[in-house]
Amino acid sequence: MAWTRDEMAARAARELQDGFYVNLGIGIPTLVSNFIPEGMSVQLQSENGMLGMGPFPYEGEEDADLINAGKQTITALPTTSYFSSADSFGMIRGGHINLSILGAMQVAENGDLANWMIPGKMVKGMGGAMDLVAGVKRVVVVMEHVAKNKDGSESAKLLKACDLPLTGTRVVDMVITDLGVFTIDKRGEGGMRLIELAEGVTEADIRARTEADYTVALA
Amino acid sequence: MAWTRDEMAARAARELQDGFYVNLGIGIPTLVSNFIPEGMSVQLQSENGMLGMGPFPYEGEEDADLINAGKQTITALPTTSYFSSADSFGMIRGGHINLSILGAMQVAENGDLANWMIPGKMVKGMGGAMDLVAGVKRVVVVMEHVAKNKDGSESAKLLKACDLPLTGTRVVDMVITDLGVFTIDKRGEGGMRLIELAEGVTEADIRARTEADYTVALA
Amino acid sequence: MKKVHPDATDALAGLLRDGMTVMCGGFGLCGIPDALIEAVRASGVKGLTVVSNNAGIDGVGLGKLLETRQVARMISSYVGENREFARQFLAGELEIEFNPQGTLAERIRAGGAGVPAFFTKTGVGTKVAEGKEVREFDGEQYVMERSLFADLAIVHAHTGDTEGNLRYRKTARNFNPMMATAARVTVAEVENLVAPGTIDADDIHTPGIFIKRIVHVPAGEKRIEQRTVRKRAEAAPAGAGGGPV
Amino acid sequence: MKKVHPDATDALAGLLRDGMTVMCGGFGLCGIPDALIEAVRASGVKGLTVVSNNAGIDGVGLGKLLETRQVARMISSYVGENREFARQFLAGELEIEFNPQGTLAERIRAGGAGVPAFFTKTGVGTKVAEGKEVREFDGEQYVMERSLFADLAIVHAHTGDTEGNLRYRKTARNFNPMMATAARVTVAEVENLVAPGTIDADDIHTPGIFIKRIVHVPAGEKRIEQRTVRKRAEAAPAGAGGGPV
Repeated sequence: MAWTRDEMAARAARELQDGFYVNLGIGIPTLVSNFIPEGMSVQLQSENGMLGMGPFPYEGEEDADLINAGKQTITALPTTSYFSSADSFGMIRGGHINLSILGAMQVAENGDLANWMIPGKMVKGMGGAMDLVAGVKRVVVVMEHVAKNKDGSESAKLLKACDLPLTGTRVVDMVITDLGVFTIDKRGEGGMRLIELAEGVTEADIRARTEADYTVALA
Repeated sequence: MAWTRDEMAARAARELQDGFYVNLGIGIPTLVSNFIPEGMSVQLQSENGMLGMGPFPYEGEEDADLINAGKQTITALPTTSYFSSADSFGMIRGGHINLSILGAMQVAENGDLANWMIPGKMVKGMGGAMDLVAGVKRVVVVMEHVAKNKDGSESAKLLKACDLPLTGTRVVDMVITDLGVFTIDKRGEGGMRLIELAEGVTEADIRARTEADYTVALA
Repeated sequence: MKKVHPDATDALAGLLRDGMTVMCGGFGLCGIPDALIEAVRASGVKGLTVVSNNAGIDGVGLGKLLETRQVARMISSYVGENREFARQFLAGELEIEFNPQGTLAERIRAGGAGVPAFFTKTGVGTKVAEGKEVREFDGEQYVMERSLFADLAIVHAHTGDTEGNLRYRKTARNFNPMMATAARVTVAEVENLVAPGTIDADDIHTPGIFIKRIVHVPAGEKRIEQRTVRKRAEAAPAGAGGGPV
Repeated sequence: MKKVHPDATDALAGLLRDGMTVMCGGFGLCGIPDALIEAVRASGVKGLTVVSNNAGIDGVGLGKLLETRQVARMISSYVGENREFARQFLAGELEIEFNPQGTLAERIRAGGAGVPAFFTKTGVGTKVAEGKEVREFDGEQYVMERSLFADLAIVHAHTGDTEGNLRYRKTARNFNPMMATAARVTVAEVENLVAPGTIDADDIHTPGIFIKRIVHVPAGEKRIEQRTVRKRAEAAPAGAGGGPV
């Protein structure tokens, strides 16, 4: 047993607070918008120059001038504003976004994050990820607990130290995987702590699939 | 005989070219707008955040939200755009303004300019002058040739070196006074050249009232 | 999550403390947050460092806070339309740091955009560069300037929605947009308060993310510092650029 | 002083030369100056360094210039929606400099604003900071980044007037406004060309001073890279923030 993608997104949505401005990455993080509690005001930022991102358009109502950072067609809301990429990243780098939820290839126990390149493979670029993790106050990673290799074996993604090129150093505050939830004391020496287990997952399951050192502080 | 304020402004207007974007300082430079040749498109920039500055409003039509950098009420034109002070000085510092025409207390033969403070007197500040002279491609000073002191004596304003605190170093391209016109090779070693005399003014008149070294290259 | 407050005093409640740094929008008396300045005055907070391009005139704008001696230090580009300012300054009761206007605007913009320092050619070789790093890039000299970030910014806009999206009018924009981004808390007074969606999303000058509190202050008579007019008979100056080209 | 040109080829006449640096607006295929890209292709100019957030897709946008091998080097944040790009890159025929998207945007903005260098915390401790100065300000590490300035910028706007004042639409704004400021010559294609005064002066995103040449290119069908829709029956996601608060 482990959390589904939707359950991981729902868990990430519990990190939202009323009045938050949030940037959601591609993949599972995008699903978080489906779990914003009713009555809570959360404005989504899209780093290509938009605050107040709405849902996908109805078929036939797509607007080529209205896309998100994943280049998907989206819609506007009454709260929406548009701005340039320079203003958008001023907002990000200046610490005005409350929360960034994004995917990762690897996270280290000190909060280091790798999610943009694998040496030897075609590199597509970091896009806005380095700015987001450097600039946003609180960074939550949502990812599968382990990577599945082509030969069927598994590789740990929660590591003592990332071996892939970094996206940022000491930037991750929380990691939500299909197996549980960890916090990271990225500024201090508190390291990584396991604070929740997914339904049906044991601490031993996690221990077996985690290279990083962590303390256990289950509620 | 010497040029009047209007004649100095008219002479400065001959530095304008079709399509120029120009910033005019307070005083005589403001008068230059009265001498823009018919059919020539010249857009005036006001550094508080406006391009396309129009004339003073008719009485009763003043708008407190529409002022120039001298805090005077003005009007807009069909070409007008408004922007923030950061964008305005980005425009200035980025070299997008073709010409700045401004007053001065002192100009040195290498192009140094002093026009913002007199030690011992109440200092009001440099406003946008330092940004303008540093950022605008071509800087034309319009000023009286000499300063009149309280005791009736005169002090030279065109100097070997400014003794007042500088607004900018090697920034002035041309000086128009009531007595004549000088060019300055601000980037090179060409120094200052007298290129025109006001009607009825002799080279000897200028020599007597100029401390700076200059060569004579009258047309 | 309510941003709208009933009045200026309420909008500043809990935000003011002695010795804090406050950014104040406006150029001259144009686009100044007058009601919020009045509320700062009424609060009695003192020892303020005020970042503002100018310092108002006697009894108007920041002139109000000078009268009551609430300002200890100004960071400005141009002051002295103000007798009380001159008096306090000459008496050594008020400190002033002069910044070139563009450097001031850019320091604020940088503060809001997460840029701690930048280089500019403005002020190289002048008093402004004294004590600062000067460095050559591509054969030109530049001075390094640090960003500014305040405890509080107070700004004035023509229209705001309840989400905090703002729109300024004409040259009343000036320093307001950057200051809105460069403080721990930004409070905006707006002449017109509207529902979200009323301002076209392409026309918003300051996105609501930067605005924590808003107060609706319908425009009274705005003060004009230099009333300059032309006579009806007088033709428009020949040039001044106008018209389609 | 006429800025308006009859077509894209004419608008670029005399501006293109081999080995030049060109900034190209747009994010993905959104807000790209497609007619101007086509004219660059038709000109046959080669060895270009192109500054653009992305590199188009096969046969669309900058993909057109890749097909014809006119691009020698890209400065981008994200590429590779493009098979031909990948092929040339892996074959060593195309150089690429990756910049974090915000650093790219700010380098361009700095180039246009007369700021030769600035500090950012983006990329500290990563490959991006290698070989660059890293400095501490107030206890945090920052990397120094240099500005970008091009020989030519090509941008796309929704509306422009004959004076060069521009207005962008929705997220088609993206990199266009900064690029318009950061080149020796900027050429804009506009979907709608209007007389000066038609766009409200408070609504102008790019003042005409930055635009040297304009060409009217009525919008054809715009390409969409990722067409994502929801079904009519489906309710809007619970949150996504909407509505008055």
